[in-house]
This record gives sequence, C-alpha cells and structure tokens, in this order.
Amino acid sequence: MNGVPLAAYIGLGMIMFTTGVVGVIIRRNPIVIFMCIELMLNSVNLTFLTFARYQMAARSSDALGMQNSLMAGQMMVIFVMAVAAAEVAVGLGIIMAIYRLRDSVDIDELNLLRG
Amino acid sequence: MYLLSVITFLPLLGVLGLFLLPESKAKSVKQTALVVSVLTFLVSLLVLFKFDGGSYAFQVSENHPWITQLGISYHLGIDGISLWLVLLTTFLSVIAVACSMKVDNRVRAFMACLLMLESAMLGSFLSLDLVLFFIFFEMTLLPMWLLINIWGGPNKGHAANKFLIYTFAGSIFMLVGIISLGYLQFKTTGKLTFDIVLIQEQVAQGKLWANALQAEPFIFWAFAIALLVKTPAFPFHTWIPDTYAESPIAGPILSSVMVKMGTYGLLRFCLPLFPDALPHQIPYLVTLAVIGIVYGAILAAIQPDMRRVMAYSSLSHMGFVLLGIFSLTKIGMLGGAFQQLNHGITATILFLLIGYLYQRRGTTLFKDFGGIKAQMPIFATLFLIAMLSSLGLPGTNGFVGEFLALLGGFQAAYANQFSMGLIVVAVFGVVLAAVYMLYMFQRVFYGKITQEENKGLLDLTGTEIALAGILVVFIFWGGLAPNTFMRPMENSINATLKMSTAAPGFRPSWSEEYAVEAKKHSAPTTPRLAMNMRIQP
Amino acid sequence: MNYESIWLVLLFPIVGFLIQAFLGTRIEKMFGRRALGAIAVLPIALSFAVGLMITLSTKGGPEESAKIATFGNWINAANLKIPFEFIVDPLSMTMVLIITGIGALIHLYATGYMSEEKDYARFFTYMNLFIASMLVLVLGANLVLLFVGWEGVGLCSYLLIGFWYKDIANAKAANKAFIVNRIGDWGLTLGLFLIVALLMKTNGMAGDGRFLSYDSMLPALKTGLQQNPGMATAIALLLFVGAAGKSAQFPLYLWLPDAMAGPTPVSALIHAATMVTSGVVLLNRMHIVFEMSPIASAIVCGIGAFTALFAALIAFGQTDIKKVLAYSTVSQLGFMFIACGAGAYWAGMFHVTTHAFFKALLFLGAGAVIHAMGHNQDMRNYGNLRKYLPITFWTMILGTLAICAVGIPGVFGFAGFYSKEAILGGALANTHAQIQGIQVGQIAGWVGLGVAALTSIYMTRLTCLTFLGSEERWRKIPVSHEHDHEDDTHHALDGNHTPKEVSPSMWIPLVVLAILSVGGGFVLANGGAFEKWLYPNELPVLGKISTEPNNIPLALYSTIAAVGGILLGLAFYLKGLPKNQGWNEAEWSPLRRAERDQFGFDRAMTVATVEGGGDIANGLWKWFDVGIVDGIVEGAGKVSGGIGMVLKRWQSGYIRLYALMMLLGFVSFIGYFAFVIKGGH
Amino acid sequence: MDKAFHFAIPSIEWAALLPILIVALTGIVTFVVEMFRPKNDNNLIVGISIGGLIVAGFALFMQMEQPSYATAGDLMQRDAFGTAMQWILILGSALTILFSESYLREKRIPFGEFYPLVLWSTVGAMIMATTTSLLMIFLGLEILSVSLYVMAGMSRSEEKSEESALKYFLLGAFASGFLLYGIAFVYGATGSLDLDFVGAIWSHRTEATKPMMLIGLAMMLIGLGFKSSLVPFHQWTPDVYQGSPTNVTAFMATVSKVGAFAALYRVLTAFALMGEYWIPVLTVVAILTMFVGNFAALVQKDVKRILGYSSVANAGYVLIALLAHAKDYRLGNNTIIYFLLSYTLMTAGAFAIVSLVAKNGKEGTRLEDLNGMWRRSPFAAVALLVCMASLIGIPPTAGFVGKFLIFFDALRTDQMLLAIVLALNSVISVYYYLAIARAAFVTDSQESETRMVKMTPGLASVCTICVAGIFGIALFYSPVATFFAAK
Amino acid sequence: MNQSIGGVAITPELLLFGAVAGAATLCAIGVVAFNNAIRSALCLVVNFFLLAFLYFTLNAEMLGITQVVVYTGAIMVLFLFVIMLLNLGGLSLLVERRDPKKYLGILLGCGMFVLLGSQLLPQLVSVNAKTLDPEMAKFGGPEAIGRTLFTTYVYPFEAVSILLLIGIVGSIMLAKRRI
Repeated sequence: MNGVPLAAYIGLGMIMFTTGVVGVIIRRNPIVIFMCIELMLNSVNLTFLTFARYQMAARSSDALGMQNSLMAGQMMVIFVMAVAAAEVAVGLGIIMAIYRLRDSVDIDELNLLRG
Repeated sequence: MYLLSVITFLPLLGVLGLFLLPESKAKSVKQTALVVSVLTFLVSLLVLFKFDGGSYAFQVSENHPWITQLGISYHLGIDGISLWLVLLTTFLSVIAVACSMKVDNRVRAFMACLLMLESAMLGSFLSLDLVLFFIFFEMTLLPMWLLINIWGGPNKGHAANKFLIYTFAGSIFMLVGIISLGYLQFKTTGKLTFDIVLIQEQVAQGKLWANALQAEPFIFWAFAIALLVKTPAFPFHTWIPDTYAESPIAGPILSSVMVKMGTYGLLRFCLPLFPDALPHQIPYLVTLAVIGIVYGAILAAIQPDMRRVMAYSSLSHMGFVLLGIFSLTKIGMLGGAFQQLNHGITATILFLLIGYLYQRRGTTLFKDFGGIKAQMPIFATLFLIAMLSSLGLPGTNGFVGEFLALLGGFQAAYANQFSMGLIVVAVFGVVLAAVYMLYMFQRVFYGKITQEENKGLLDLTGTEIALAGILVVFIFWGGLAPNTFMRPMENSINATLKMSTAAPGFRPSWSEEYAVEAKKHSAPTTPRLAMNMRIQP
Repeated sequence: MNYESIWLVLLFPIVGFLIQAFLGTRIEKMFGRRALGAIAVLPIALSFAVGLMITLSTKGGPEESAKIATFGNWINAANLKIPFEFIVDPLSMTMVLIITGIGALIHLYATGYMSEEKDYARFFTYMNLFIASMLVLVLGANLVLLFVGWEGVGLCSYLLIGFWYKDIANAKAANKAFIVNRIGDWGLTLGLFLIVALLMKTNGMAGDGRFLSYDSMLPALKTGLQQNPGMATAIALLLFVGAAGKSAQFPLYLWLPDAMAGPTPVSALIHAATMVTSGVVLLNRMHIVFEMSPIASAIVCGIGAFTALFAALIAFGQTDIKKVLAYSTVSQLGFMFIACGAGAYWAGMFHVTTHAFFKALLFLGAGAVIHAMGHNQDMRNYGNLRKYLPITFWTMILGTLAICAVGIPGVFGFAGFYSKEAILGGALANTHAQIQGIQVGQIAGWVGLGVAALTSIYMTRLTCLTFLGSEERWRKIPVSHEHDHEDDTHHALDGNHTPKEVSPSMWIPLVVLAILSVGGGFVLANGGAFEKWLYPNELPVLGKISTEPNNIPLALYSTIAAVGGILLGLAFYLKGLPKNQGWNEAEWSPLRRAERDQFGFDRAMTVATVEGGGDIANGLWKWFDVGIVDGIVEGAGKVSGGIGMVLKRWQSGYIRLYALMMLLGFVSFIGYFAFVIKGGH
Repeated sequence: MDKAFHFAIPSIEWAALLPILIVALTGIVTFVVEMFRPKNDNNLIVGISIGGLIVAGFALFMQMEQPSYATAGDLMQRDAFGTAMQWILILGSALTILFSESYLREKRIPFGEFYPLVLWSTVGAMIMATTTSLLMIFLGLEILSVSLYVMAGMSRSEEKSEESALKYFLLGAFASGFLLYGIAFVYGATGSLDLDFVGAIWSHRTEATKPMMLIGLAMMLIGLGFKSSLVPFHQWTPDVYQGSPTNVTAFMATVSKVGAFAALYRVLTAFALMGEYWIPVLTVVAILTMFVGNFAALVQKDVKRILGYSSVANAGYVLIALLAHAKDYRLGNNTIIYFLLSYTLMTAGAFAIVSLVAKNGKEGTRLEDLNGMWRRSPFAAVALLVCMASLIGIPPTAGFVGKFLIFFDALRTDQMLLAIVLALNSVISVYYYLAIARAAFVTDSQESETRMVKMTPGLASVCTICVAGIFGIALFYSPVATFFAAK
Repeated sequence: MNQSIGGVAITPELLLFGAVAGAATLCAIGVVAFNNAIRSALCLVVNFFLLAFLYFTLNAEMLGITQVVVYTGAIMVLFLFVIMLLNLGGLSLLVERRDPKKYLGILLGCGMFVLLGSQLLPQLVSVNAKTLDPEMAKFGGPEAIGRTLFTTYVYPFEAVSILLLIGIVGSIMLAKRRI
C-alpha cells in the first residue's frame, strides 16, 4: 500500500510494543500481563511484515536475494505464532496450577522467593 | 631420573594408600602416614649425594612439556637455595606426623591433610615453572584450611577462612603477574613459556623488560605482595596469630615451613626476574622488614597465649630473613637463607614443646601456668635451649643467621642503599627478642605453682624427648658448624645476587651456568659475550 | 708448656659442665655430694694449672708475646671468615689465671656454702659453664668469639641469678640482668658491624677475610681510622656501650644490685671478680680505637668517674650487706674505666686483678656471715660477730684494708693501694681524655680521690655494723624475710641462734684470698712488673703513659683519703648501729633515704621501660594491630557483607520489579547508544 | 529458477544434523515408553535417555574432521565450536538425568514426562549452539525455555516451585519479546535473518540502518542476557534456581546457560565489527555481573540460592572471554569452551550432591541441612569439596585452568581492568564456596540420617564423573584442548 | 488533495492507515488500562483483528488470515476460556493499587518510546515501499509460503513440531491429576 511511509508502520509497532512493556510492568494480574506479552509479540510481527514489504536493504538487482528476504520475514512471523501458541498452552497451564494451589494469582503475593 | 618427582608425589601416593585403609583402623592409618613421611625423608636424603655445591645450576632436574598450548612445563630442579628447604620440609613433616599420634577423630583425613601439605610444599620448592609453582603454592591452602577447621580450637572457622581468603587474595594477583610475565616473554621471544630459566635468560640479556619498564614495578609488587603475605611481613601478618592460635599443633609446625615458601619465592623469583625494578623498591621492602622485626617483637611481649607469642615472634624472625635477603649483599642473603632454616628448626621445637604442654593441659594461656619448672625439669631445659636459639644466643644456629643477616643489612646501609637508622633499629630487635622470650619463660616456668592442675604435670616421655632432642642437635649443629649448611648455598646465592644487581648483559643466567663459570676465570664480561649466549631449549 | 695446648684450658671446664649436666644427679645419688663437689672443683683447678704453665712458658720478649692458636673454621660467609681461634698473650693469660684461680677457690667455697641446697648438680653445671664461657671471652682471638663468651657469661649469670626460681623476684632480677646486658650487646654488635663495614670498604688489611681477628684487625684499624677519625669515635662509643652493659657503668649498672639475688658464691665469682670486669678487658683489647678518639676516652673517663661516685654514695644507703658490696663493686669498676679512659690501660687491668682478690674475699666473707646468720642479710641484725666468726672477721678486716687502699707509700701497701695509686696517677697525669680542651680525665682523677675516701667510710661502716658492737640486735629480732627454698633447711635467725664458724672448705678460700689481697699488689707492682708484663712496649698511638703526675703529692693525698676515711668511719660506727640508721627508716636523713633509693633512678627507669613500654605495647596491639591493621582486613569482609545485604534487599522477589530492572537496563543501553551515535560518526 | 518462490529442497548434511535428530528421537521414544510403562519405574526411561545421549555423543565424532559449512538451507551451521558446545550440552543433560530419578522419587514427583522434556530442551540448546540464523536461535531458545518453564513447575505441591515457574515464564516471555523485536530490527536493516550478512551490511551502513542494527543488538542482548543471567537481567536466577526442583536447577545452570552463551557467542561474533559501540557496554555489564553475583552470594543462607548467584558471577567471567573474542577473533574460543565445560562439571556435581538432602518428600536446602554429610556419605562430601575448590579456582582443578585462560585472554587483549575485577571477585567468592564446603565436609550433626539419603548408584556415578572430569581436564589440558579445537 | 506534512504526502491510504492505527493503539491501551481482565481480552481481540487488516495492507494475505485464525480463533479463545474458568470477582478485578513502581514503569516506557522513536523513525519517514513486479507481489500468497515453508524452512518447521509437542506434554504435566 504505497504512500504510507515505513515510519508509520514501525511507529505503530513501537507504540504497541511500549504499551505491552508498560502493561507487563504495571499490571498485577498474570493473565493480563501475559496478554500484554502477546501484544508485544504482535507488534513484532507487524514490524517483521513491514520490513519484509518495504525491503529497505534489498538491492533490486538480486532477485533471489529479494525473494529470500521477502520470505524470511513471513516465516519468522509464522514461527512466532507457533511459538506463541505453545507458550500460551504452557503459560496458562502454569497459571492454573498456581491458582489451584492458592486461590489467588495476584503476582504481588508471589514472593516467597526473594533476597 | 625421576628422583624429585618421587620425592614430591610420594606423600600423595601415601594419601591414596590411606584411603585404602578403613576409617576404623586409626592405629594402622597413623602408622602408614608415619612410614610414608619417613620414607619421603629418606628418599629426599638421596638428593644430598646427587647435589653438587660447586655450581649454581639447577640439578637433578626434570623438564617435560606439560600444557604445551599455554607453555606450561613440568620443570623440577634443585639448587643451593631449595636444597635445604626440601630437606627441612621432609624432615619436619616426619616430626609433624609423629607428634600428632594422639589425634582421635577423623584420623584418616587428618593424616591425608598432613601428607597433602607436604607434597604441595615440596612441589613449590622444587618447581621451576611459574605456573607449576603457583599450582603447588595454592595446593597448600585447602589442607591447611581443613586442618584448622576440623581439628582446630574454639574460633576455628573464622581463623581458617581468614587464613585461606587472606593468602588467596594475595596470590591471585600473583597469578595475574605470572601471566603477564609469560605474555611479555611471549612478546619478546615469540614463544610462550613460564619456565623461569628461559624467562630469566631474557631478563639477563635485558630483553624482556626492554619495552615494558613501566610495567615492571607493578608486576614485581604483584609477586612481592603475595609472597609477603605468605611470609608474613608487617602489614600482612594478621592472619598468622589466629592461624597459630586455633590450629592443631601439627598445623604451626608445618606452617613454619609454609612461611618459607614466601621468602623462598622472593629469593627465587622476585630478585632474579625484576632486576631493574628492584633497586627502587628495596628501601620500602627493608622498611617493612624492620618494622616487622620490632613490631612483631613488641607485640609478642604482651600476648596472653604462648602460640600467639610464637606467631608474632615468627613475624619478627622472618623480618630478619627479609632484611638479609633484601640487603642484596652476599653475607646478608646467605644469612637470610640460613636464618630460614634456623627459624624452621627453632619454631618447630618450640611448637612441639608447646604442643606437649597443650596435650597435657589443653591450654596454652599463660595464666594457666607458672612455676612448672619444678614439675618438668627436662621440658624446661629443652624449652630453654630452643628459646635461646630463638633469641639468637651465640653458639646456637639462631645467632649465625641473625648476625649475618644484620651484618649484610649494615653493609648495605653503609653503602647508602637505605637509611642506617633502619639497621640500628633492627639490631635492637635482638634486645626485644630477649624481652619477650624471657618474659614467656618466666611466666611459664618460674615462680610458685599456682594452678592445682599443674601440680600433677608429668615430665616428657622418652619418645617426646627423643623427638625434641633430634631438633636440639640441629640447633647446635647449625650454631657451631654453620658451614655445613651455608657452603652448598653459596654459589646459588652469589648467582642470584649477580642476577638481581648486575647490569643487563652482565647478569648470569641459569641456563648459561658453565659460560658464567668460564667468565669467572676469564676477563670481565663484555655485553657482547652475554648477548651471544646460546639460547638452550 | 706450649701455647697450642691452650685448648686444654677450655676443655676441662666444658667436660666438667657436661659431666655435671648429664651425670650430675646420678653421681650425687651414687657417691654423694662431696664427690660431686670434688668433680666440680677439679676441672677448674686443672685448667688453672695448665694456664699457669702456659703463662710461665709465654714469658718472653714482647715480639712473640701474642700467639694465635686456630682450631678450624666456624663461619665462612662470602669473604668474611671467622675461625675458632684463641689468642695467648699477657692480657688473656692474666684473665685466665684470675678466672680459673679465683674460680677454683670459689668453687671450693661453694661446695660448702651450697651443701644444704637442693639442685646441687644444677648449680655446679651453671658454674662450670660460666667458667668455660668466660674463658672463651678472654681467649677468643676475634671479636665474634669474644661475643660468644660475652653472651655466654650473660646466660650463666641469668641462670644463676634465677637459681632460686621459685621466688619470682629472683626471676625478674635474672631477666633484668640479661636484658640490660643485651642493651649493651646491641652497641657491641653495631660496633662489630661498623668495623667490618669499614674494613671491607677501606680494604686496608691482608685480605684473608679475618676482618674481626685481633691480629689482622687492629693494625688495619690503625691505618683505616687515621683516614677518618670520626669513625674511631663512633666505634669506640659503640664498643663502650657494650662494655658499660657488662661492667655495670651508669646508666646500665641497674642490673648488678638486683643480681645479688643469686647465691653468694655467684656474686663473688661473676658479679665481682670476673664477668663484670670483661668490659675492661674489651677496652684493653681494642685500646687502639680509644687511643685514636680523645672524645670517646673522655666520655669513658667521665662515665667511670660519675659511676664511681654515684655508686659509692648509694652504698651508704644500703643495709643489705651484699648490696653494699655490690655498689662498692660498681664503684670500683668506675675506677677501672677512669684508668682506661685516661689511657692507663694497664692500671685498669691491675685494678681488675687486685679487685678480684679483695672483692672476692669480701663477698665470700659476707657469704660466710650470711651462712652463719641463717641467710639473713640485713646488717642491722648483725653485731659483735667477731666473737663467733674469728676467721671470717680477720680475713674480712684484711680485705677491707685492701679495698680502702691502705698503705705506706714506698714501703708497703695492701693490694688495692697500688692499683688505685696507678689509676689516680694515670688520670691526673693524662692529657688524652679531653673534650675541647676540658681535661675530663684529670677531673675524673680528683673525683676518684674523693671516692676513695668515701669507699673507706662505707667499708668501715660495713665492718663495724657486722662484727663490732653488741649482739642485742639479732638477739631479740623476729624472723626476717628469707629465700624460701621448699623444705627450708636453714634454721631461721632468732634470739637463741648461735652463729657457727664456717667449715674448712669455706674458710680455706678466705685465707688464700686474704693472703693475695695483702701481698698481691706488692708483688705485682714492685718495679712496675705488671705494667712491663702487660704492656711491654709503649702504646701505638699515645706512646708512653706516665702514672706519676708531677707537682701533685698523690701518695700523700690518697693515704690521707684512705686512713682519714677509715677513722671517720670508726668515729661514726664503732659503737654499733647509730639511731638514725635503724629500723625506723623514717628517722633516716633524707640524703640517706635518697641513697637507699638510688636517687630514684632505678624506679624511674622501671616506670619508663617496663610499665611505659607495657602500656605502649598494649596500645599498639589493641588499638593499632587489632584495630587498624587487622581492622582493615576484617572491615573489608564486613563491608562486602553490607553490600551483599543491600543487593539482597534489591532482590525484592516481585516479578514486576524484575521486569522494571530489565527495562531500566535496556533503556540505559539504548540511551548510551543514542549518545554514542549522536556523538561519534 | 523459472518462477519466483520455487525454492529447491535444500541439501542436508545428515552428519551435522544427526546428533540433534538422535536426541530428539530419543525424547520421543522415551515419551512413548513412558505412556506404555507402568508408573513409578522410570529406570528403563533413564536407560534409554542415557543411551540416546551417548549415541548422540558418538554421532558427533562423525563430523569431527569435517570443515565448517552451513546446511539445511543455511539454517544449520556446523563448526568446531558448535560441536564442542553440543558435547558439553549432552554431558550436562546426561549428568542431570543420571541423578534425577532417585531425587524425583524422594521428592515424590516421579513424572515420566520429565525425561522427554529434558531431552527436547537439550535439543533446543543444541539448535541454538549450531546455527547462525536468528530464526533458529529464537526457535531453539523457545524450545529450551518452554520445556524449562514446565519442568520448573514440575513439583506442583510446592508453592515455591510454582512461583518460580511463573516468574521464569513471564520474565522469559518478556525477554524473548525483546529478543524478537531486536531480531526484527536487524532483519529490517539487513533484509536477512542470517548473522553472516550483518558484517557485510554494517560495512556499508546508511544513516537508517546504523541505529537499527545497534538498537536491534541491544534488544537481542536483553533476550540472551536474560538466559545467561547478566546483570541487570539476572534477577530471576536466584529465585528460580531456589524454587525449582534441584535437578531442574542443575539443568538450567548447565544446559540452558551453555546454550545461551553459545547463542551470545554467535551474535557477538557477528557484531564484532561494531565492537567500538557495544564493547564498553558489555564491559560494564561484565563488571556489574561479577560484583553483584559475588556480593549477593556472600549473605545467602540457602545452598541453591548461593549457587544461583555464583552462576550469575560465572556468567560475568565467561563474558570476559567473549569480549576478548570480540576484540581478537583468534582468542576466546578455547576459553569459552573450556570454561563452560568445567563449569558444567562443577555445577552439575554440586547440585547433584545437594539433591542428597531431599528425603521423603521434604527437602531442606539451607546450609545447615548439609551438616554431617561427611558422616552420612563421605564420598559425596569429598566430591562437593572438590567442586567447591574448583569453583574457587584452587589448582589443580578445571576451575583454576578456566580462570587462568580467562586471565590470559583478558591480558592479551589489554583488558587489565577486567582482569583485576576478576581477581577481586574470585577472592570474594572464596567465602561462600567455603561456607558450602564447610557445611558439608567439616561441621558435624548427629541427625543427618533423618535429612539425607545415602548415595545412589546414579548419584555416585555423577560424582565420579565430575570429580574425575574436574581433575582430568585440568591435568590433561593439552589433549582436551586439541580435541575440542579440532575442525 | 496533495498537501503534505513534514515532506510526507497525505494520501487516502495514509488516512485509512491513520484510522486503523489509531484504533489499534486505543485497543492496545485498553488492554493495559481496563481493570477487568475480560475487557482487556476483548480489546486484544479487536487489536488483533485490526492487525490482520494491516497485514493485508502489506500484501501478507496468508498471514493476515493465519493471524485471525490462530490468534483470535485459538489463542484468545484460550485466554477467555481460562479467564472464565478462574473467574471470580476478585480475580477479574484485581484493583491496581497506586504504587511508585507503576509510575516509574510508565515513565521508563515513555523514555524507551522516545529514545527508539528519535533514533529510528526520522530516517524511515522518507522510506517508501518497494514497488514489486507481479511475480514478486505474490510473496504473501499461500503458494509462496507453502513452497518456502516446506523447502528452505523445513528444518525449523520440524523443530517447531517438537516445540508444540513440548507444549502439549507440558500442559498435560501441569494439568493432570497428581499421581
């Protein structure tokens, strides 16, 4: 979609990423924190696809290099999604285990381990 | 010819042997340990026959490449300086093992520690590769730590940690120094090695430091501090009172050898390897030594515990050794080197006797004694003799060493190497030695018996007398025929002196022993002759 | 007998020592005390005999008067060689004869005196060892061997003073003796070092490396010191410090009075006759150095004179018979140093000899009295003992006359007369000992004259209080303090105690010594025999030393001093103990009290060194060593722990804080990068 | 190629891939076995796992003499470093598995699934170690981590275990978010996920790409620094080490750390050209890491926590070697390999011995819980003493040689400051290592039987391997070094 | 309409993008801001939808679809499911107490954003999308992705299989009843 500068997409990515980071730090509910992490991952995906599309480093002479680099971004995104899925499965599992153990998941109460 | 390796590793083999025995068989464990140590001593006597005092070259030596990538070689050798220290070590180890036959808990571990210590000390006296030396040097730490920590007195934990951390802190910087020295050698010759013979060869020709002169003092102090901590010299001495006071009686006996590793290291490494930095550091080092002499003596006079007195007195005595070594005069260095041995003998017999007292009464505090001369006349006599040797009475070995060391120092001061006042003070240390020793003797033996427990004290048994008696023999031997011990040292001392004071190119080097021997008879060395020296692999 | 057999002289006492040390108690058990005593006396007597023979054989021309017998190497360090070598010359042989001769007598005396003691063998072990080391001191042909003997005798004196070790006071006295001597040795050692350093620098000698052997050192010193006389003063003074320590000169005399804690024979042998004179021997050995330094000589004279006066005064304040004799010894030593300072070295040695005779006699006499009076030493308890102890009385009278230097000039005089004459003469005649023109030597001479008078007075006091007067005093006094050996064999002194004359083994030495003190001086002095024998030719630097001061009628003066002193003394004390010197010391005149307290000097020194030193040491230990030196070490550990605690608190356990930290780290990373990117390139 | 995106099937060097495949398949096999076996008897599984690892280890020999090359579509890089790292990883997980069974049984959590998870996460680490592709680094990292999250929370009855799992998970995901974002920027700048391009692109960089690469690097450093617990991304380490079951901790301390450092090595090597920018940063990080790790460890009372902090400190030591490598590419390789190998031996041994203290479902890991070990099982006590000596760096142990090498590299690249800091820190570290040794070997306690189990064969073999290794690779450094330095 | 801001021409695409991006940002903030976890989740879902749309604008059709299917279809459902499962008032409304670290976090977040933006964005304003020839333009299509995934990227593809296996086993281990 021509006419939109690269900066715009990257900027959006940054905003979302920052929001995610801030969320991780300021929220007490692990599930929400986890969602914020998902938010970060998605902003990353956006960034990947943007860079893939905009190809700022590519030399248009080298077609094969262009193809590789075009696909690299996409692949990365796919694998990120896969990883995210696996992480969600495990992460939510852990959260549930904790919830079973002590009917609360407030992470500010989770500091037996310190010092 | 693997004689030196055998000497070094025989005790370690003994340790393995010990662990084949069951913990329960305490008696046989003790006997095994004793046998091993005696065997080591006998084997080490062979060196005397192989040794040729006529040359300062390293003899009976073994040189095998070990870690070639890092240029670390397994290079053992012996010369006049290390000869007696090796014999002293093996000999005193026998004493240490023999005097700890009364240990009753974890005997196997105890004996293992003693033997490991022996191996480590022998290794560090014999190794001619800086890294190898460092390895053995550090190997003494853990056994000593265990000795203090398991079989020690009430405050053992703290004392043990203090000992280990303090000495480790000193030596780790020596490691940095060692590595940078090896790296310099690498930069100079393109060949990485830590073999002091090769390194000193470069030093002798003035190549090694040629473009690292500003680094030399720092590396020198990296070595010196580590070794001064071990010695111990004045500001670095505070580990030794705790160590002596808390460790079982075999500990101080062996550590009276261990402290020699410090002075030995100074003689072997600090002098020959840093000739350009040396002259500027001498005044500081001598000052430390003299402060050590007086300071140690003063503090020894008011300690409440015999073992602490001994600790501070070693500070004082090692001060004499250092003074002699750093006087950089033949007489002084000879005296210093000889005084090392004397301190080994004297301190050992005193510790042995104090140990007997400890076994009888379970304390070495002065307030628990007094007037026991009446109960233990023989003990008192032996103690008196050891004390006299320790305060340097003529006729005992202590006198010869101190006299020569001080004389050397005086010569150096007379030649304006450093202030004459230092020597005047140092000599006064002899007076103070009399003060604290006599005061100790008075508090232990004179007066009426005050404590009830002391009424029943028994005099030494036959074996105890024998053990102490052997050492007494050496006290008088060293006092009346010191040449027996000093003659073999003389060549090595002279060489070391030349290495550390002569100008580049005029410095002898171990690998060129025979060239130097030739030079002695021919005309004075020209730089060219020195430069043309063939580098031996 | 040939001089090489000098080793025999040394051998006998050493053998005796070994026998006593290892077999003593056994012999005592098997053959009893008399046998052991005999074995103790025999070696000394034998070496006296050998010494005498050697001496007679060494009579001869001055040129071969000094012979060196070498018995192998001792120390070879680099170019310094110190062999076992012994010198046989008039000086050493004089001392050998004194040591062994008087030594033998005193041993004999001791067999009787100590017969009731426990550790009989231990006593004679020490005594024989002492003789041996004293012989090494005088016979050693280099300064290091001299030093060996020097410290050896110090050790024996330490052991013998502390012989009755159960009394802690004795132990303290012993320590004091040893340590004060060590202070002297400090000077002596530095002196040796200076000589070696000097000679090695100005290599003005046949370079056989025997830098400290008299035969090669002294000539080298002569040449070497002419180049820099300042060195001469330095060496001389350092040596004198050593001498002062051994010979109890001010301020190092402190140990000698306390040394009286030892058994009386010890006091007689070590602290009167032999050891304390070794300082004088040293000065005679090294006289070349002193000849070259007028200043040093002046200081020697001055110290000597002051010591003589000081000690003589103190003697008046003493009531303990041995203390009186001790101070008189110090005073007499002062005389000897006056002589050495003035350059009349032979006179010093002469006085050493005569003093050995009469002072030994006096001590032994005093010992006999003490022995008879149940080891009670306070003269205020005595009185009228001539009735019970005739032999002792008469011999001591002779001794007193000898020390008072009584004599008719030109006709006959007791031993002390001739030596003191020579000393004072030498001092008044000399022009050597001076500092910037002040004739310290001559002043010392006049002081000496006065001290001679004082000597007569206090000696008379001693004699009168002890032997004359009435028995009332010890008849009705309670038991006084004693040495407590356990199972005290001495029946305490009390009202119905009857002193008995001592046994032959004890009075025979008295008689012999008495004869020597009467005739010794006359024999040795006639025709200047002693001087000719000791210094056959003039001094190398000062040349001829005259002992006849012109235009001073010295003989007259000294006779007046001696006789006058005695008469004065009799006037005071003939009728016994004066009221104002009795038990109630509050009645004493302040001067006398001050004298009793050595004018507060000893106390001051004790406070300064022992107590002050103790405080300093404690401060150093508690505050500096534990507080700072070790404090830094321990502090490092504590600080690390503190940092650890801070980090521990930082490790809060809150996930969100950890995340925050990560973010912080990241932000600072990119902050730095932003900075760099802006900054560089 | 006629049409776009018709890529050919990439050629695959099976020799290079084989070890990874074997481990992965072993995992699957054990998983299957676990499903069909009766519970509470995992010895067969253990056997299979060990066997598989050994086979994989041997498979590594097949690529010994090969040159360096990239395969599987350039996503897999085979070289000496990678091979060495795989050996260390295999060793680490083998040691973990060896002593796990008895421990899990005592702790009453004998999950059979544990073993496949260990093996798979080892696969993840191996993937990280053998690639220069950021994609594979990310994937490997996630494979490693996800299974670690699970294992950390394995002891479900323990709040501590669960808490550590959650901490590890949330922070780990957070960190990998940064890693990804960093990768994204590097990708944006270079147009490729392969690190080999980084250098080339950097050499003709533009105003746009320069900051992208630097910031991308910074973000990746967070991701990898988290895994290798560099300050200030280390704070999870002590908590998680303490909370997780001891054998899992051992696994984290060895395998996951080694993997992370392998990846870090790859990245920093690629970014060496722009060293002038980041070397100062990492120098500071290294210094902080050493000091924080050691100082904080001084005041700890819990053994696992102490070892956690010590692993932070050791990360700092390794970083020095990495920096040396970045400054001079000829240096550092050997050092990193050797140090990580020795560190694996020491740490695995230490944790294995600490796991003795678990009995009947209870586990006390305070220092005083080790008291009397010398009475209960002397060999373990001696082994612990050796491990501690090695961690301190007392010769002649592997730890000493490792430190020696690091000093050497630091001095050869003129990093005197780092050398001195390292020296200071080894002094500080002495104190707490000695505390552990003292508790186990010196202090006595009568009721040690109630707290400690006796040696089990698995544990004994771990101790033997570690002690033998610690002395062996030190005394026979030359052969070992030549072996690992082989092509 | 061709006026421009800061050298960037205002095009309809840009306006459209602006709208979507604004919405996405609001949703993202919503995720963080809402106290109620469910609301956060719903915001996230919307956000993902909008992202999917943006993927389409970047010609990554395949991934846009995958995004919808995987994220909104699978992952978010899982989230909501868990939230419901553990649903309690207490949990869903964990009231945020005001504590410094919160504000510090926000501050640092902003700091990070500012730094990143100031370092990266300015140079990227001028960069515009490469014009791709029609062949290349199909890079986002299923064919291209399929081919790539099963040729060049087969190795990571297998690796991911292990990862998913771990996910399964792990969640079983964490969830199954105690033995």
